Amino acid sequence: MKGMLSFKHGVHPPEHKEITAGIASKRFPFPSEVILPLSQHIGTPAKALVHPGDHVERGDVIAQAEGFISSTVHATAAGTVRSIELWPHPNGTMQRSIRITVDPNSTQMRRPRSIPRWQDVKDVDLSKEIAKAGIVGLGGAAFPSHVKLNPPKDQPVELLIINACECEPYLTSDHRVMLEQPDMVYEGIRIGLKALGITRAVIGIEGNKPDAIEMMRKTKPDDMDVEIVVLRTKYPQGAEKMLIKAVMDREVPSGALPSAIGAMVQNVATAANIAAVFKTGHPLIERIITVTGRGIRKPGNWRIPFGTKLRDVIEHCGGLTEDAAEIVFGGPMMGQSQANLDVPVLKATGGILILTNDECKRQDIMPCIKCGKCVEACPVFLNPQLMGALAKAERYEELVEEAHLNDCMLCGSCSFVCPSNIPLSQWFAMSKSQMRKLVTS
Amino acid sequence: MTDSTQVKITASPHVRSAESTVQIMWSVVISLVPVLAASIFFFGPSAILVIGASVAGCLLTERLFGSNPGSVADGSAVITGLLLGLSLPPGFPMWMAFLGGFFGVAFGKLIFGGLGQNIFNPALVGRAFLQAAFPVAITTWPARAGNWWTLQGDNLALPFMTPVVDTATAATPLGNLKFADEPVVTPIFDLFFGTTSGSLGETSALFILIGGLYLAYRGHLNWHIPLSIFVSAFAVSGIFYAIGISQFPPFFMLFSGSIMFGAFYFATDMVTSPVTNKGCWLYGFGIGFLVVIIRIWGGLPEGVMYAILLMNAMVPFINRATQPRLFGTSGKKKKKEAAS
Amino acid sequence: MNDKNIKIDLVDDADNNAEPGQEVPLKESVSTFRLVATLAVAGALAGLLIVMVNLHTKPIIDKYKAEQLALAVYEVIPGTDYYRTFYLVDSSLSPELPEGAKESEYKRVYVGYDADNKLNGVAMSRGESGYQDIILIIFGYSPNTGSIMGMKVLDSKETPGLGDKIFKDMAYVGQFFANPATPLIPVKPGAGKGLPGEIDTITGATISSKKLIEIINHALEEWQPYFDQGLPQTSVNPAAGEVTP
Amino acid sequence: MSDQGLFSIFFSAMVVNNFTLAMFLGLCPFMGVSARVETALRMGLANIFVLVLTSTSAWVLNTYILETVPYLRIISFIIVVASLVQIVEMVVKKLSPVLFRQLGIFLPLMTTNCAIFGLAIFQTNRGYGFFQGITFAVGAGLGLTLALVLMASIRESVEFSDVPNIAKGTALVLIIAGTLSMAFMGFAGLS
Amino acid sequence: MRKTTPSHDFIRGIWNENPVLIQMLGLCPALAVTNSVVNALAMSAATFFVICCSSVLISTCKRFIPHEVRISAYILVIATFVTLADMLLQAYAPVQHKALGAFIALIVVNCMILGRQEAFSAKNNVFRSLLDAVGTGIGFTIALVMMGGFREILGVGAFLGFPLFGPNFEPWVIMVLPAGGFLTLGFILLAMGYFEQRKKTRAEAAAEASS
Ligand SMILES: Cc1cc2nc3c(=O)[nH]c(=O)nc-3n(C[C@H](O)[C@H](O)[C@H](O)COP(=O)(O)O)c2cc1C
Ligand SMILES: Cc1cc2nc3c(=O)[nH]c(=O)nc-3n(C[C@H](O)[C@H](O)[C@H](O)COP(=O)(O)O)c2cc1C
Ligand SMILES: Cc1cc2nc3c(=O)[nH]c(=O)nc-3n(C[C@H](O)[C@H](O)[C@H](O)COP(=O)(O)O)c2cc1C
Ligand SMILES: Cc1cc2nc3c(=O)[nH]c(=O)nc-3n(C[C@H](O)[C@H](O)[C@H](O)CO)c2cc1C
Ligand code: SF4
Ligand code: SF4
Ligand code: SF4
Ligand code: SF4
Ligand code: FES
Repeated sequence: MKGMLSFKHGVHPPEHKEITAGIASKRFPFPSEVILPLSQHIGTPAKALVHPGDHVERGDVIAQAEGFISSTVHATAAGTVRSIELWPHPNGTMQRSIRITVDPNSTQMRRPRSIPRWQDVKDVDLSKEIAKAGIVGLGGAAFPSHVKLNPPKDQPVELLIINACECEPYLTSDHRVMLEQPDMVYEGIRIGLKALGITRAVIGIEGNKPDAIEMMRKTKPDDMDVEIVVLRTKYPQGAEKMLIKAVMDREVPSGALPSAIGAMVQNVATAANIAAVFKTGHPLIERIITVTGRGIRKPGNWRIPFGTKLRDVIEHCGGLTEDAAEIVFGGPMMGQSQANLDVPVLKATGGILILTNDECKRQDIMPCIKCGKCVEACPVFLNPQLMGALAKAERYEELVEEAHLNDCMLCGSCSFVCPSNIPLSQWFAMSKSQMRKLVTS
Repeated sequence: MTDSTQVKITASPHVRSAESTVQIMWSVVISLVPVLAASIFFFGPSAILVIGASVAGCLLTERLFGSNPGSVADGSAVITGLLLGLSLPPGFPMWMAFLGGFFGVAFGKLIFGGLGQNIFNPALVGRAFLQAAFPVAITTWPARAGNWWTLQGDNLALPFMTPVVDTATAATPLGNLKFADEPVVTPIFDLFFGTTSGSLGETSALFILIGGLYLAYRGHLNWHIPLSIFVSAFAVSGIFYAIGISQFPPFFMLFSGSIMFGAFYFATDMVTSPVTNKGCWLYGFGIGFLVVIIRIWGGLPEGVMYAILLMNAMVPFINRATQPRLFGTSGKKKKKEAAS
Repeated sequence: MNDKNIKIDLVDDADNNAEPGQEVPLKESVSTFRLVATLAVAGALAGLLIVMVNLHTKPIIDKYKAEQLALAVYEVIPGTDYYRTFYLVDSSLSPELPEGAKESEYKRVYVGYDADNKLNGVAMSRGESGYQDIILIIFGYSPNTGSIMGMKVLDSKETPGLGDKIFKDMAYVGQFFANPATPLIPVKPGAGKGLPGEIDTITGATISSKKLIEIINHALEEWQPYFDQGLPQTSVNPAAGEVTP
Repeated sequence: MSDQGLFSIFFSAMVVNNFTLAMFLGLCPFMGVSARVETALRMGLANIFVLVLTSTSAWVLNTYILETVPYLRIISFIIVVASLVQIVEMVVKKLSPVLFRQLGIFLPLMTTNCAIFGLAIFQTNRGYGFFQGITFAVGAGLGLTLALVLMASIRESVEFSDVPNIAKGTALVLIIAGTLSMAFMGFAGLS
Repeated sequence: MRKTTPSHDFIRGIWNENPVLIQMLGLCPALAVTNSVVNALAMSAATFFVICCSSVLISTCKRFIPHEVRISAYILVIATFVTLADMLLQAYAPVQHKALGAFIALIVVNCMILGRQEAFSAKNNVFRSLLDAVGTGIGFTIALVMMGGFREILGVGAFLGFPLFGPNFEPWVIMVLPAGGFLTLGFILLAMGYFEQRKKTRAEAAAEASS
């Protein structure tokens, strides 16, 4: 493990990837209803194009992107629009969502669609095609990919970094993408390189996925300038800045974007899905999602249509065990707990994690004993101990000015190591929203 | 579980490391077992009486004056009591040990708001109080005489009364070198196994090392601190010894007195040491340096307690000065850019 | 508080805000002359008052000081009938000061004579830092026998209950009156080898008690050369400059 | 009259007999100006400056003028301290308005600071010469600054603590000062 | 605007606005010389003398002192009386004078005294200024004797030099050391805080019960 590329600090949570890593992905049956929020991405919500009663086919555009940083929404199954209403969203709010009653008799074939060969599209127009397909980053943030593939002219990108770290414990969806669709990944990289007008790419994979590394090496096309870099297994290796540090040995300046040092990071599943768009004409309507944890009876990797309700997923995976305690969308480190079984699975949902009481046992919050473990954990070299004290004292201004709250990426490493169980990253998230409120008011 | 009302909702991260503060504290107590056993082996029932009294003082104070009635169970007051007791001479009156425990916990810890919030090491605050209040009793080192079960001094002196039993005294290795008419350097072997006189817990470097290394292995103490203390004490005393202005050989400096004990157990108290590793280096170097200065030129034979307390006082300042360098910056304050 | 008749308003004018010592802008209305004059008059009156009281107290204070010194000298050189002050002038001891010299600038010893005008002993004072701060002592020495005749601590801030034993512990102080030979040798109580200059230190105040012994040794190192030049064995002129109790 | 070495005077004034923690001089600023490290540091530096000036002036005054009228010492020293502070204030204002703004409030406050006045009295009582006096002033000033800055940084960090209500404020500061004073006893006998 | 009566002038300084315990003025002498009751009394007496004389003189002469130089004038007046106190103590109580050392001279810079002149004597008549000075002086004395008593009893086992607990009492040396000064005042403030708190909670409980 030593000697492998990585970044400083970080943590080593138990991985638990063995639960699902070996399970090949299978198509998830179409549910009786899909719920498609107009906002499944970072940016402006899309504008609904359909009305209740409209019939839609699988892959139809049902909501149009609004503005540049926004993303188009497609029907993920054929059926009838039942309503457009406020519906629980995985982020805990109510969001305007299109409710489609799935046609049980439909074959769910895609409507034939004319997609140009990507090789024939001009570099600058590639991102438009990608935007049309509603592609957003599948690495967790769901940032519209066409925006990233259109870097500002004054900060040209020189290196495309494919993020195949999947550093969150439990999750294995990216792992399965590499094992099952390596050529799609390479195809996606080619498209990305063409869109960016560059030639060089790097794939960063954590050392705990030897079979994926092997597969990517085996299938690597000879004519491509792409390097496979094996990285140390450490959380949050997959965070953009950490990955860039490990691969390029450069730090993205505080407050700047990766393009400031000529890099662009894309998730491996995002790349594969971009390729799929051109290959199949299929917009982004489903993805591989890991359903895992000791609290679900039949864990596995599934290609689930977006909009499928959590309730349906659980039911299909054998239901919850007796001691299941917490349901999380995403990984255990950054994922969000879900209170409502009706929330739909979305583009950003990389995994559904059902933890048992043993796995997520809460202990009492003790006073901070200044052990410094959080400082030794923070990958962006903040001082969570001080930030925690400032947050508790509600001294937000100092938190931003002196303690650099804005550089915190809420990775949770500090909370993970804190022996006193202080919910540091939670406090930082709250402080951030408090600051936003202060700024807007 | 099928009903959504039973689901837990918590903020991320949803998993936590296995380490907990309470468990760390009790590990420290466990790691002290060899030292406790050694002190009882060397000093007999007196050790039990003195340590018992100081633990009782600490626990009672924590229970009576602590803001949180459950705080006794977190183990930190037990550590304070054990360490205070182990830092006292064998013949020390129990009432004084009890008083030290009270003072340390009340004015070294609870007045700041309890666990984690104190500036000074509570055990050392208690000891410094005792040293200043009863300087004679706390510097009386009984000669080891009689049987294992005879008391080493007037442990049972009545509260507020002077210890009256006249004990034959024996100088400590440090006293032997500093104040004796003919200075003697005690052999390292004796210092290592603890056959000398001194405070209950400090005499045997061997047992302290066992406990300290166990803690370092478990990750419950920051090894930067003891290491930097040893390096700086060794280097500073080595220089003075080499140029002939000190009579303390550097190895003697490391193994005599309470520097081992202090470096592994007192200086490493997380609450009262710096948060960053860089800060811990500075802190350790400061302690090592001050110990050497006080031992060579000060009025007292030993300076570990004062060195640690003085550096405890510096910790808030060190913490200010050793903030980690923010990722993606050169380390200079980003504030300046923001201001301009 | 309900005494309505004598209620007075405390005027809260702007000047109240001025900090003590803060410069207050000069107002046009008061002339600088008046300011200076007021202060000058006040100063003059103050000076006058002080001088008057000083005239009254100075003799008392001086007398007290002289008495204290004399008492100390007689205490540390037992058997002294009167003493004379010798100053260190140009590397030798002399009872006279050069013309116009300032008395305070010369180092001195007090030479005591017995009733037969014979040299009895010399008292000298010296201060060095002890455990807390400077320890100032006076002690008597017999140049003829080379032994210490007595010792008194004049000033010390040593720890009460510990270091203050150097003047409260009579067993310790008594040793200096038992004519120990010089240089003095500090030893741990009971650890002495029976040498003539041994002084037992005080347990718990080893540092102060040892320091005090060192002060005496240092003083003798400094003065012995001048004593070796010879001190008048008899008082040349008993009547002049003598001080008697 | 005193032949204490400069080194010994310096260390004694700075740590062994620290003005604030062992001699109780200048407690006003210690209590009042020790809430923020920056302010404490500035107050400390201003103090060193004025202490050195006071030491020099007091020495000159004492050696050449007060020789014959020692009983006017108190009154002359206080006048010297008061006018010195005023003069420093005016000079600093002229020469460096920036520094003046930074020191502004602290300068006038120093008139009633007993550390300054005490220095003059102590150096006279101990019979220090010119260089001894300056060493004494620098040592005392550094000691004062050390105590101030330590106290300020401790108070800043204690702001995060849940100090019990009855101890909030001065009581806690005094207990901390007492503990600091105990810690400084480690330097006793250092010579 | 505050309105006060002579009795109030007198009482105020003794407890409610005690210069040491409440206003934290004159701390240096309060801490430095209170290692015994005798020293505390001697210091109080000297301070008492200075504050009373200064108050009387300043309130008498306040009409003649131009506003611009009043602080200098006050300092001059205070310094004069301090010098007198110094000389008188030295002449008539040399032992105490030695024990108090330089702290007699330091009465000059005791902000409590200057503060009373500026805040009170400069604006009130002689009688009331004297009352105020006496009250403040008594308050100062109470605070010093409290501290001196506490420190002497624990630190020496005696009060005013009379042993209280017999020969076997183990004195707490720390109480007569500088650290003990800080701690003692800290303890006293803690105790005052405690009673204050209790009074408050009782008052609240009473208010609740009545409502
Ligand atoms: C703490 C943290 C950990 C992350 N870990 C990963 C990861 O393991 N894999 C990944 O693809 N993205 C990860 N991300 C997201 C990346 O920073 C980045 O957004 C993503 O790789 C960009 O690709 P995308 O736009 O295709 O999603 C992480 C982000 C954070 C803040
Ligand atoms: C206004 C804006 C502009 C962005 N421009 C770029 C870009 O030019 N290049 C890029 O790689 N990422 C760009 N991003 C995306 C972020 O770098 C990052 O990928 C995204 O916030 C998610 O990262 P995460 O998953 O690590 O949190 C941009 C984001 C925002 C909000
Ligand atoms: C608060 C305190 C005050 C002390 N004061 C003195 C003192 O005034 N004089 C002194 O010689 N030693 C003093 N000491 C030092 C020790 O009591 C003692 O001198 C030292 O341990 C060596 O003496 P011993 O060998 O007789 O035990 C003091 C120690 C402390 C903790
Ligand atoms: C490695 C380690 C060392 C400790 N050392 C001390 C100590 O020297 N004194 C003490 O009172 N408590 C010690 N504690 C316990 C605890 O941190 C202490 O009571 C806190 O200072 C109270 O807030 C220690 C704890 C740990 C984990
Ligand atoms: S989304 Fe989570 S698991 Fe997936 S790559 Fe990012 S951090 Fe790792
Ligand atoms: S959550 Fe923020 S502060 Fe905590 S480790 Fe991650 S980046 Fe650092
Ligand atoms: S890890 Fe927790 S207890 Fe340790 S310093 Fe950070 S916040 Fe405090
Ligand atoms: S002037 Fe001196 S005595 Fe008065 S409070 Fe200020 S610092 Fe203390
Ligand atoms: S602040 Fe009170 S004297 Fe400086």
